[in-house]
Amino acid sequence: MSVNGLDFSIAIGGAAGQGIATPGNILARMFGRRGLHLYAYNAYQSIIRGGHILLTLRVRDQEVLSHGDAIDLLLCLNQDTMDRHLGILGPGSRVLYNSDKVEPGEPPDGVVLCPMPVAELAGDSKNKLIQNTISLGVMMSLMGVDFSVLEEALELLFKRKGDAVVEENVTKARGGYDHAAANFEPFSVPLPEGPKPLAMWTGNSALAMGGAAAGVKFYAAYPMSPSTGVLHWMAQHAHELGIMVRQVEDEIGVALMTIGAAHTGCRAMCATSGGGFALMTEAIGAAAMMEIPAVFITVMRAGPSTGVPTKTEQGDLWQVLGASQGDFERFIVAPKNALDAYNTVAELFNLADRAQCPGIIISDLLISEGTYSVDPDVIEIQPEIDRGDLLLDPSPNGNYLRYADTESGISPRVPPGIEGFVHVVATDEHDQDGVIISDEFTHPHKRRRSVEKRARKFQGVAADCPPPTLEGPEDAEVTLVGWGSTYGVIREAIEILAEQGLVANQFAIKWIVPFHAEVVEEVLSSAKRVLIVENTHSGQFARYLRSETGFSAHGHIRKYDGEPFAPHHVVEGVLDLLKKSEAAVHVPYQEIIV
Amino acid sequence: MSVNGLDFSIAIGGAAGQGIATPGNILARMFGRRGLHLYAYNAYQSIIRGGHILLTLRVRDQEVLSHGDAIDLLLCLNQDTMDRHLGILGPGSRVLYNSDKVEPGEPPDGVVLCPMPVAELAGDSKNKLIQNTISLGVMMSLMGVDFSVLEEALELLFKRKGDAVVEENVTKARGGYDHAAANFEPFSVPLPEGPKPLAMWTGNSALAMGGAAAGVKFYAAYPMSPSTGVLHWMAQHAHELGIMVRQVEDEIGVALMTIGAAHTGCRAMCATSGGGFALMTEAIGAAAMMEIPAVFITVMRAGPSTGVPTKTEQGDLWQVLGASQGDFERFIVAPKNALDAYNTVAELFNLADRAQCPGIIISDLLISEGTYSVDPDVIEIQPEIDRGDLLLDPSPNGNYLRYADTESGISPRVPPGIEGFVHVVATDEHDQDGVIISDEFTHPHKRRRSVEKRARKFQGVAADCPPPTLEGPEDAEVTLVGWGSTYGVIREAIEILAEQGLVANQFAIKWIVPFHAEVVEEVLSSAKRVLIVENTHSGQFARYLRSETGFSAHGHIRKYDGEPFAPHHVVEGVLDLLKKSEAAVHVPYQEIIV
Amino acid sequence: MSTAESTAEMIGLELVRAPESPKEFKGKVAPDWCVGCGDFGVLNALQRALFELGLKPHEILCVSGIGCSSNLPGYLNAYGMHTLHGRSLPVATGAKLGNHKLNVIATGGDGDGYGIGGNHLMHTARRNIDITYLVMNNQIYGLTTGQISPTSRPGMKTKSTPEGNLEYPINPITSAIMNGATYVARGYSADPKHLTELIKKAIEHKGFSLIDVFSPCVTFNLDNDFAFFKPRIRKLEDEGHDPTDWKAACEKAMAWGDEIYIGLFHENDRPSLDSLEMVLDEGTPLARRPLGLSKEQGEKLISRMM
Amino acid sequence: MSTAESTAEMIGLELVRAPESPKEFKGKVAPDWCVGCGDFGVLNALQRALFELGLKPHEILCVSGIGCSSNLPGYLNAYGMHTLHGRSLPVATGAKLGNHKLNVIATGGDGDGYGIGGNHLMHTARRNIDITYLVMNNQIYGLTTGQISPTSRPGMKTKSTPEGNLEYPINPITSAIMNGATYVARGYSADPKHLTELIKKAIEHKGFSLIDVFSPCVTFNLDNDFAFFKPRIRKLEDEGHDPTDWKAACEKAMAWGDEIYIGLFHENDRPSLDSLEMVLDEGTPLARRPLGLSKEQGEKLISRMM
Ligand SMILES: Cc1ncc(C[n+]2csc(CCOP(=O)(O)OP(=O)(O)O)c2C)c(N)n1
Ligand SMILES: Cc1ncc(C[n+]2csc(CCOP(=O)(O)OP(=O)(O)O)c2C)c(N)n1
Ligand code: SF4
Ligand code: SF4
Ligand SMILES: [Mg+2]
Ligand SMILES: [Mg+2]
Repeated sequence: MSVNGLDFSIAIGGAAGQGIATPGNILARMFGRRGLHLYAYNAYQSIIRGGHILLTLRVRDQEVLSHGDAIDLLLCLNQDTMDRHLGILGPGSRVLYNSDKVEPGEPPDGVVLCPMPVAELAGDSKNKLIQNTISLGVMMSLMGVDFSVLEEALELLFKRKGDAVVEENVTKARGGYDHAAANFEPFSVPLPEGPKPLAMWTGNSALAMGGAAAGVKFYAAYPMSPSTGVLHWMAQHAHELGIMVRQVEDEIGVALMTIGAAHTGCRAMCATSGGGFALMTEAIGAAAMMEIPAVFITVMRAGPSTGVPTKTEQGDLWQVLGASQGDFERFIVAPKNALDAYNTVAELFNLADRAQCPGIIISDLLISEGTYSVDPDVIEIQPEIDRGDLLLDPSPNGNYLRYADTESGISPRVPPGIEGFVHVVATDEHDQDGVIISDEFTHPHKRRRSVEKRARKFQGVAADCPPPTLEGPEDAEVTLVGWGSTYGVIREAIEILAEQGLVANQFAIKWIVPFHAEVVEEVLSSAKRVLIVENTHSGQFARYLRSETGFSAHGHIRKYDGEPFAPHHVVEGVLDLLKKSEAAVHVPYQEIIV
Repeated sequence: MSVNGLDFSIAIGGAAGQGIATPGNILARMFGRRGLHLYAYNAYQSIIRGGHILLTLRVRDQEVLSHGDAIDLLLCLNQDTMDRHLGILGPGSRVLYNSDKVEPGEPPDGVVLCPMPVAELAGDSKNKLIQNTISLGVMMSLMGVDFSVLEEALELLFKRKGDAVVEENVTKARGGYDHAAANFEPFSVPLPEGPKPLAMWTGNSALAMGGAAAGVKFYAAYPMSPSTGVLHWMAQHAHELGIMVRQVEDEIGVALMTIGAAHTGCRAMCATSGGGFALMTEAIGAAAMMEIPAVFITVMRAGPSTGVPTKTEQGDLWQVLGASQGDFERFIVAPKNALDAYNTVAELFNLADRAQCPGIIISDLLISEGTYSVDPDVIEIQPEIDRGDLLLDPSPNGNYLRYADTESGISPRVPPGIEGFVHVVATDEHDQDGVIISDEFTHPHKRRRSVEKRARKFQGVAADCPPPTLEGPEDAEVTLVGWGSTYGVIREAIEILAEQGLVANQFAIKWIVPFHAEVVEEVLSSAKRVLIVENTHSGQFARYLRSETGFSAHGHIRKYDGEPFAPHHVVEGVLDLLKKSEAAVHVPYQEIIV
Repeated sequence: MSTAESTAEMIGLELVRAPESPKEFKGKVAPDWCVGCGDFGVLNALQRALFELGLKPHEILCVSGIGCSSNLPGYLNAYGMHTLHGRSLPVATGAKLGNHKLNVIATGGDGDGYGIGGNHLMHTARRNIDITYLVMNNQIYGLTTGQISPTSRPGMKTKSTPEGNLEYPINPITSAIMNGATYVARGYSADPKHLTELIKKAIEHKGFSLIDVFSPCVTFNLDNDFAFFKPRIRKLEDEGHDPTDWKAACEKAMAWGDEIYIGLFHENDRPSLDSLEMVLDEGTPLARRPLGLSKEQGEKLISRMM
Repeated sequence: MSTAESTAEMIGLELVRAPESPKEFKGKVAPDWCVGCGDFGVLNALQRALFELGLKPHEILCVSGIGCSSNLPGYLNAYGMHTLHGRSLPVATGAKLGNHKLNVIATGGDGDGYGIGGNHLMHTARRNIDITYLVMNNQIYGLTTGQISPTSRPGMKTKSTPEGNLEYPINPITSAIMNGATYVARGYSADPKHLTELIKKAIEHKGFSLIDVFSPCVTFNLDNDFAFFKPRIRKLEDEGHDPTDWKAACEKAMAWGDEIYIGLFHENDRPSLDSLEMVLDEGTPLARRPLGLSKEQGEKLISRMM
């Protein structure tokens, strides 16, 4: 626990099937109840049993911006975890392990080994996962947390399974607690308490709940990591909240059902990941041509193709930019964390409804599967809802034109089911009345008018998207540019650089389309040294930034090994690039073999 | 017929179902046999009967670079054609029409009306399309071509239908010929003859034949305009050339069958258009990840979505660039005309085989459905074939690694069926032996190595792609930049500008990936005024050019009304933009209401 | 069958009158199909069926894919969506679930529905959503000027199979029965009265109904034209077929020689998905419900996060 | 069944010997399936079948999609392709046509084959390509941690259907029969001997063969585990079932109560697509033929353009 307030990381390592999630959840809720901020990152594999998982929970008394650089307390559920991680621990850290089964290696200086005689502490328990419960007891003791806190949590968790199970767990946890008190030196500062309890959510549940708050009534999906959490949340809450949730035969069907529901006037949404998004692209162009608003979420994982399904990357930017043939209108936005994701959904629905076009949210594994603490009071349960020119109660009008060529380009929209406004929408190019001009009426001037009408309506609405802002000191030596999920780790790297005497600021891009090219160009061209931080090999974002502005960055920090940036990766990248010529690329080395 | 050698355009207008193709074909072959160069553009609608079609055949005594600016001889098969086009004809042009049915309007100065009393000339013929035959006779007479030429062509065309049909057609054609000789003034210069007969092909047949010459043994497709011509050519020649041709249930299946066949060692190819390509994108990423070479052709039409299926546009560039999730290796190339398309196929297969990755050809309706004359002697029937490190006869080797991390990044490839080299390819990230690392073996350093290996192999091979070159005077006032099908019209516009005293040159981009950023930047940054000519609304190419080089053009000439650029559109655009501020966009007005 | 929620009613206006003739179901433009195309008969039968059911144009949503046949919504005076090739069914499903008071009719061709769209058909059938699907089966790809479709006869010569089709055609009737469609019929474009009745019953049927209609392409399929069908067509009704007997239904559907059957092959009353979905129990279409969360709902959600 | 062209033969090397035990068909890595997963039984049966047929690893190409079951090619000592979710069949088709001497086996799960890949199955069946398709049907999406699949039972509670599945499951056996598959069988992972025989016959069958295998997911589908199947499984062979009788086959395939049948439901000898394709008549696989055009071919093509 650092001197500058609390900064404490617990890591739990083991194989899939060893039940890491349960102690992880208990700890996270415990921290939240205590009013401590948390971010948890789970490094895992695409496998149901076996492999290696490392769950890192980082707790602070202020917002946690990344999973951090260090581990203070490592729980090794198997030998593999010990072998992989012992060597990179720092002084003062504690390593817990089952001394009956796991051989510790030679610990680095100052690393404290805490062997647990699990067989003895487990006694006659037949529960294969009792090691986790015992370890929780040990951890509570080391952190100086009163046992009653754990007792309460275990009661809550196991009460469905009956008193005997509760009792067994509480007893064994206490055994661990007492064993630790008797044998291990606790951390010097006990775990503090924050001012008020915090809630916990993942990026995916924030996206789903953001949809519910924005008024989504139809949600469709085909399961695909790392987006499946949105489906699970929606399915879990469907009946309670009156949301129709459908698992469809494939992502093509998902996208088109979403569009069908949206056309009737529902707010409709769906989520997927890269391969599924590839299958949705044709539909997105269709929605744009028919002028139907709907929200499509894609959650990036490491590619190409099936790639590394449980690892993070920002490599789908150009896929989203290039989704579907032809020029068409759509919003593209990349939130930076769970709370931002929550807020973005309603914001995007409002824009999409107003401009009558699709909206795409790009998230990534890091945001979507990360667990974040959140102050419950900042969650806007009833965000503003603006449906634009959607007319559900139009006055009778014999001359309704679905695609009226208005000055703004926005044609008031009447959904099917309303008397007197019958119309046909089409993916073929069409005239104001919806009649297709690709057939006998092909007419270059009508075609040109239609293209310009759609472009105009979008520009008008897009002007209301907030431009990016420079965060931090204006006259910084270095300006770090990122997009989406790198926001937090960059902010933290800037704090560390500041401690080292280097002044840096951040220019984080959230809106991909519209891009605010003028603002971006102005800010960046007056920055001293611009470095782009992104989780890709080819620099997709750097190239997109240049396509919109002509601006070439002075250096690049890139990572594409599946693991996210830790703050020190960015810090080292900045320091390295300051020594290098323009346009150099720094690729940090991933120390932890997850 | 222009003074600077021959430049003569015939247009035939009517409704779908009026049989415009037949006289078009007869004329084209007649011109070819005569050794005259031709380019024909057919403006039509997505409809089987009705609508308006205008087929323009332009003939010159040198390469025809575009469909041109003027019509010398207009054949109106219906009133509609007369109404739409009479007003834009220039002095000296002739207008043919059935005076029984079509009312001529007031012709502009110098336009010569040539009424044909079709009922009288048809006599007792019951053939509904006899008007076309009669018109052919009239046209031959006007052009000063001996009747025997037409007679021979009609015999060839109708001989399958029996002597009576041949005789009827020849008789009625002669009626037209004699009627014209008696009533109309022929063009002042009779149609000349060129040095040697020329062949005729469309862009689609050039692509298909290019595939056959490159060694394609497997071709799959799902019909989609304007790419279907490739399928039709392949199906027609399948048995003769020993090519397996399959029509598949959808484009997803098309792409994956192509990949399956390619993996066994076949050269395999497929073609589609925008919406079908959207469905293929996931497979293209898969081919790249498995390192399987195959060629995917996409033929652009006006979008977005179903759009205007029979109209041209260059709006799918970003879709191709963004095809599939993640960073991966693939070639992207845009040929500039039919002959270039033919040559590109083998060139691309060689590169794809060497780099073991997919290759994508972007064509458009203009190239693919355009009819071009070609000197038969320049068609390289046996282009060079380089299969790279494909080992069909490997020597026994117990330690074969499909994805060996070699210095070049190229891993020698053994297809299934060969003893002793058994391996499994995967779309999941994998190690050198093909074992997937997304499962229990996830390992950031292996992952990084795999990404870098694939990137390295591509860079090595890509270095052999020819960079673009500047065509025309180096110190030009204006440099026109285009890609793909605009090549010809830009060249012609430059000739016209030269006549008007303005020196311009062209920098035409054929290779989209690799892009040759350094060469492009060098050439363009030393150009005086760079204008980009493209068939899109949003300037997709201009933005891509900037993403790769940072270079912002000084002005843009864009068209997105479905009709292609004519030379005067580009000329006017240049003259207009010379008067305007930087980055202005000129959108030419489409005069002909097709 | 159901009635769309009436805004007019809500705002106290006089109700839009029901059409007085099938002609009122004519769309904004006249069909541009080839003269003699089978699709005219299907359009007419559909217009008549809608009229005879007393439906009003705004109560109907007609969703199609891409193809000659898929141009139909543009020729019908009803709400319409002319979507993507092969994708009418998921769009129609989404629309039906979004506003389950609409009468949703999907239309398209054999390539659209059985080729590229085949998977949606299989899954829509098993889901048994209450929509009616009319397939204008001409055994060819018409709009793309004549290539084989999944129902083209073996040996058929087309532009993509100049030496003859080598593929065995699918049988949409037996497939749909096996995949759980609850109303499976076959119509014939040249018998519009019979077809009208099939369409009426299909719209009234609560569940997924497929009507495969022989709708000859007179331009590109000269093997299966009206002359081919005329002497062969037999009606199941005339044979006393029992639509609950799936074996007999499959057997009759497989007949493809001197006798080819039209009529209702199979029907059953398995509940439709929309009737099973508790979210719709409330009655108001989803598309007309208030948006967002109540304060109580929000608080409950947040309390679970703590 | 066919033998891959032998490079060794061509280059005069001694032939690679045939494996001496099914163990030689073990792949580079051990399966990472959950302990008790049904897929182990399928892998074992496949390895035994390949061994008993006397095949050599290089004569086999095993193509899968994505899913727990689709990891199979990685565990088999044979050429393999681990492709995209739902896409094993088109890849397998292309590979078979590219080199028709290969024994092509496609493997995957129920989600992969009947969900997202359903359309390919229908069309591959009717094309009757000579490949063998093994579906490890666990009635759940395993790899994505437990959502309904198209074969999940109605009412089943999963992560995507916490209130119970509302969709009617498809029956892969009856669908495949109706779509023209020429060998349609069902196996059970816990009866590897029976399954081995089915696989052997399927590989020997010239045409498309589907074997749907009950292969329980012991982690996410506790409704249809070994305990569910054990008392219910009956063998068609014990009932004297006639695989040429499609009606009996469908009836038996529909049984889903105290008795559930495994075995060969249907077989017929319609010629396979690869045997009908004149382009393959020459014999040499396409992938091994000389590339490009002869001078004569080229001249003929050009002469037609003039
Ligand atoms: C993704 C995609 N692939 C291909 C096409 C081209 N296409 C348009 S209609 C059609 C087939 C038409 O056949 P069918 O559905 O039977 O309708 P018909 O014209 O015969 O009525 C095809 C292949 C397309 N529009 N979209
Ligand atoms: C296009 C696409 N969509 C979704 C996924 C995610 N995904 C991987 S496996 C799978 C389903 C697995 O179920 P099944 O095919 O039955 O195989 P099992 O794991 O049960 O053996 C899904 C949905 C994917 N990889 N690609
Ligand atoms: S091409 Fe065939 S299906 Fe299309 S409109 Fe003409 S007759 Fe009808
Ligand atoms: S999750 Fe199910 S299907 Fe996957 S390996 Fe485990 S038991 Fe098998
Ligand atoms: Mg059809
Ligand atoms: Mg499964």
